[in-house]
Amino acid sequence: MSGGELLLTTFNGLSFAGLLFLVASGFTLIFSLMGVLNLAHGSFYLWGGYLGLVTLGATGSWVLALLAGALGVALGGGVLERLVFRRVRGIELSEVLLSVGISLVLADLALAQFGGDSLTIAPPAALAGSVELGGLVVPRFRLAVIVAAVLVMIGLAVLLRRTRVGAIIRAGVDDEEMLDALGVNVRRVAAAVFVLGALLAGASGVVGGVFFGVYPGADAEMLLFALVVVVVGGLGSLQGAVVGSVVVGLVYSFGVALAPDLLYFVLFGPMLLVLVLRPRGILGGRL
Amino acid sequence: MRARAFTITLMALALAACAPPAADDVDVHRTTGPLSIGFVDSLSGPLAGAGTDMLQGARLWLDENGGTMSGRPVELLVEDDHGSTETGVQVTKRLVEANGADLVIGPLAGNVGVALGRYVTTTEVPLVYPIPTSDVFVHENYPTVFPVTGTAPQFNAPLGQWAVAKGHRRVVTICSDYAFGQQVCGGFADRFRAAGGELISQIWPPLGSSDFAPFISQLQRTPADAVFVGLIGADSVKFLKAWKDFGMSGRATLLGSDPAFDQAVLRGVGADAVGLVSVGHFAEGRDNPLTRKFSESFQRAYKKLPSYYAASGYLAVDWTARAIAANGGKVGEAADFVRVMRSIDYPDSVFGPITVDDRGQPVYSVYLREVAAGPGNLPWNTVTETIPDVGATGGLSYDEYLSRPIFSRGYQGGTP
Amino acid sequence: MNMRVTGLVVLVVLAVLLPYGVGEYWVGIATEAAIFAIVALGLNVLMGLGGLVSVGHAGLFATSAYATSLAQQHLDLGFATSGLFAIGVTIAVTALVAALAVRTTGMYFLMITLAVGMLVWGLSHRWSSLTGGENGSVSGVRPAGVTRYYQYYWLVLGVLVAVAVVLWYFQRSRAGMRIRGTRDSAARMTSMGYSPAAQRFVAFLASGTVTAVAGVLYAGYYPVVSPSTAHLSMSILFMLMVIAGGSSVYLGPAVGAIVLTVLRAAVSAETQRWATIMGLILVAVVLFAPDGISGTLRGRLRRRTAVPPQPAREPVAQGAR
Amino acid sequence: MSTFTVAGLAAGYQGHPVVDGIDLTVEPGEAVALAGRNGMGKTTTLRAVMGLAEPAVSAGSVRFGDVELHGKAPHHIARAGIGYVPQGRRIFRSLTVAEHLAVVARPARAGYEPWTMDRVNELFPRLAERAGQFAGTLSGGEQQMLAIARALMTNPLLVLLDEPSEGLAPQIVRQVGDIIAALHASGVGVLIAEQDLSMVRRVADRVYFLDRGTVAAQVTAAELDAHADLLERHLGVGAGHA
Repeated sequence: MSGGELLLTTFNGLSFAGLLFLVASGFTLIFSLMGVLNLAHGSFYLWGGYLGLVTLGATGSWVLALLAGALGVALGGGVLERLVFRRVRGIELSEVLLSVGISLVLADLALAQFGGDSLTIAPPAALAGSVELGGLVVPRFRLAVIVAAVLVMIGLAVLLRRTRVGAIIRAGVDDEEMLDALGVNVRRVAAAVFVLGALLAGASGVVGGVFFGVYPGADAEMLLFALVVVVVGGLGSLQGAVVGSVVVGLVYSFGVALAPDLLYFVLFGPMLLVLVLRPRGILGGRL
Repeated sequence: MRARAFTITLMALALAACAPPAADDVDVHRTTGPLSIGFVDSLSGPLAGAGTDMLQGARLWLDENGGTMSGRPVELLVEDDHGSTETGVQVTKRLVEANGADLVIGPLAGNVGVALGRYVTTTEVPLVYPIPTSDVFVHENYPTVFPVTGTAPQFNAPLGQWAVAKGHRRVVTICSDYAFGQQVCGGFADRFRAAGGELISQIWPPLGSSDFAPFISQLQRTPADAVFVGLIGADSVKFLKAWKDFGMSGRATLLGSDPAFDQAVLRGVGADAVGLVSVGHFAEGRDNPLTRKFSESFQRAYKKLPSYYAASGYLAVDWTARAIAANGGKVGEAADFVRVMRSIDYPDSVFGPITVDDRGQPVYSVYLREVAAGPGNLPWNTVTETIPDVGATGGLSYDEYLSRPIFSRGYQGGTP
Repeated sequence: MNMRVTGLVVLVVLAVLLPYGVGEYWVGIATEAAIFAIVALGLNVLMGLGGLVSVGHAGLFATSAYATSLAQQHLDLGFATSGLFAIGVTIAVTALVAALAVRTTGMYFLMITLAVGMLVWGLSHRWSSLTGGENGSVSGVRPAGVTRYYQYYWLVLGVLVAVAVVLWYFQRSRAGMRIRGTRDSAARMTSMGYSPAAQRFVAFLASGTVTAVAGVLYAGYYPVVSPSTAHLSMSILFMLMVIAGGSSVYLGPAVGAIVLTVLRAAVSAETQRWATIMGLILVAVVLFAPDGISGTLRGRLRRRTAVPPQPAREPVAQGAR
Repeated sequence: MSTFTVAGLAAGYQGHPVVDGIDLTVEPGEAVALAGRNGMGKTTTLRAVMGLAEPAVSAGSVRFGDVELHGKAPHHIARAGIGYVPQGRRIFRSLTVAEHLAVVARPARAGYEPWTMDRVNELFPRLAERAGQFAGTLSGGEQQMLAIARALMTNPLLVLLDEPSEGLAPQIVRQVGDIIAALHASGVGVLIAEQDLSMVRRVADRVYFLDRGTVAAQVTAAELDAHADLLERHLGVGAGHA
């Protein structure tokens, strides 16, 4: 592998990591507070992409598309939380099973509605095309995704570390029951976190739609990546999601270049190892 | 009590074994009443876009012909295989065993095709295979399967010779790593090397890869003058996007296989697609009355231009209808029916002229295509060059061809 | 007890007579339902008895089916020997997975099984020189004398009955009791001197073995074994069979398997929205009938005959907490 | 504040009853101790009062004046004016001391001097010094103070304390006792579950003795010394040691 190829492969890995972080951060937030894998997260991502696509087609505005994807999915997530998930709150297995059921329905409805073609979302005009960085041609949009991921990471860190809401979320992760007994409506906090997670999934769906396109199956693909990210990085930890995204992004990028046949081993092997050796992940446990 | 229960069960079993259940017979020799035609297709899963086109092509033929063949109303029993082998076999079993289908048209996905080919040979029902098949079908030559549009390598072989003739001597291939992609690639690679070209490397992304950027980075410093693209559907869209995003346009020529720059892909790419060069046995922008009429009526009916999947669905139904007419308005015995299908030639069709060779493999004209702005400024494939009479073997004799292995990742042509 | 045995015998006899009543297609569906019923019973050793949820059982199922097919092609083995070979291979794989997974419970156990399932799927998909990749691996070999569809159905039915009987005694055996005890309170088992991990290992192994048997039968039933056999959606389908049928009733998972297989056959003939229907069933079961079909029916029956209801318990959910 | 009444409370874990038929009252501003050995149902009683998921309450009522609290969610009960200091402190390890107080702060109640950051800091100077520190790094005594301070920030009318002396050095126990006494003096009601006699003496106006899930006896603090038998039986101390 030449120097240029090495750099480019690294850049690819990092930009993929950016998208992965956007998806996985919402996933890990929900896990951290509820102790539940929301396996419908991939479908949220997919619907974010489709909503963004439709809005872009109708209005031509990328900002509106992003908002539609993020807010539309957040709204849908809120409704699902209120009508479905809340009924089994605290029974972890039931929550996971519900999320599986919902993901099946959402994916199938997306197929019925939007068909099977792979549709792409055009990037905003300012981010179309590519730039040359030290002899390396890289797409502007991929660069922007890295920047966006860093911004979202900082935003989430500030929210969690510096605000009262963030402190409430962390307290809920530490000891949900105690928080409840001190007069904080934990259900509402959980609902808010669920909506926030959905919002991130929806927004990342629009971004991912530019990256890879929107197509049936993107939901399961992204869900699996998010799962590997949070398991490798550490379940329920924001730093874990950062570390996990970068690791998985790079492993994927180099894995595809060097050993495409072993891709699944390269991805799921580490996940299995981490689960067995350090079930809470490399940086598990803390938000 | 338990002993008695056991005895009863044994007796029932013994009784059952003595008198096997009777098979239900379907009368395939009827010449009146509705024809029931099974249609197995991928309407969900990664190939759903193409599958929808194929079904719409078939529906268009039926709409144009009043929903009848030889005066008999056609009941089209549509089944979705989700691109999965299991489901494909399941639904075909239902069509054949429960619904009493007279014949089955399908499937789309290559993996389903191999399984269905094996399954139908155990039944009395012919299989009309609309999409280029696996090479397996040439080697095994099932007597009750008719491959309407030839094989996967067949239409890519001419591009190998053409590339060398146009001065593209050093080529990298990037093809989907599953049977169909491997065979598409094999057809090209075999003839390309036979013509003196040098295959620098071969890249094999899995079907349904998420991110094509890593593959692009492998291409970025390649000394190749051209890249052969054997990707399908969504993958091809993603590849073209990454190709453009990484500023690859102009660095090497892209040479598309027949599925790579098909209409099902162009719809997802849009105006950027103009100028793409590929090979194929169908071109929706071909200047020919039959094709023009087909493209127009398809666009009128479905608000999009037809892909070769759509054309294949259309032709498969048309060919079936002609065979039924030639067979006295019935399907009859499966092997007989396939023999009738093999006896039909098309002086012209939406694809162009078609004949059938001695082994029952169809022979097509192959087009070198270039994407141009079509009706409503939508991109479509136009014909720049026509190569007539392309058969399944890439110009080899059947003796030689059949002595070689089936194209796979491990065998990409040449003397094994 | 006698009433129940008589009822079951009548059911089995009716099942044996099925090919005289319906055509080849529905006998095929019944064959498939019986194979899935075996898987569901096996999976329930983990889920119901062990309180451990696996979403990777399709990986074990596919391992067995592939091993059967590959043994037939490459080692030239017949149906029985290739079946035994496949069961051996699958037990070995199960033991490896179990050794990794049994230290955990709940969500972590679920994720390990998920990862294993995905690995098997990835291998079947990508290791195409061995598995044939997307094309699948040729199968469909049946034992001599059992080649007709109804004969094969009887064979599968016989195996189902045998598995059901064996597992019935297994769950009431000491090993079964210890697994149940570990599910209810791992701490109590530890204090009694039993290793909870060892009990879970036994449960996983028993479950894997039964799943392997079903995998062999599946390879005989389908002409091709393909990667979709190992896919996550297959694992989800298996899990749904168990919980929809009801994991707290012994034959509940088998009922779930039969109902869902027949439903899938019936529904997919009418509409393409089977995935939606499956998802809605899952949601409905979790929300409204957490005991599954048979558990809920039994609850109704009990109430009607005025026997005091059993203390409420969520059989599946327990293990995941 | 109104009278706090528990009547006929029965509760237990997974079908095993732990307490059955608890009756007790706490008058406004009163400090009441729930004394008894381990396993007699003290913690179960307090948890049941708070409406926590386990134990499951099978019967009885918990009233604050006219308001029935039984069956309400824990945060409703807390908001009705009941502060909770659980057994084992259960501080939030990933929150700083200051965040602890901010997270649970509730508005003041009419007629009571509000608990603010400043007032709490005044009562707990040690915590004020450690405001920016993560709670997990505090000593046991500091964590206990934090647990109490946290409960005060909800502006409770009645504070439930579950064995605040547990695991602390005698000197620290005395400090905690002083603080609880100060709370009591400021007009907050106290219901403390305790098996440390010195703490009970220091804090309580009245004592209920809990034995195998029921109230076995109740005495006023003044009468304590006259009941050496009760102390012996329920707290395991001879009157002589006290």
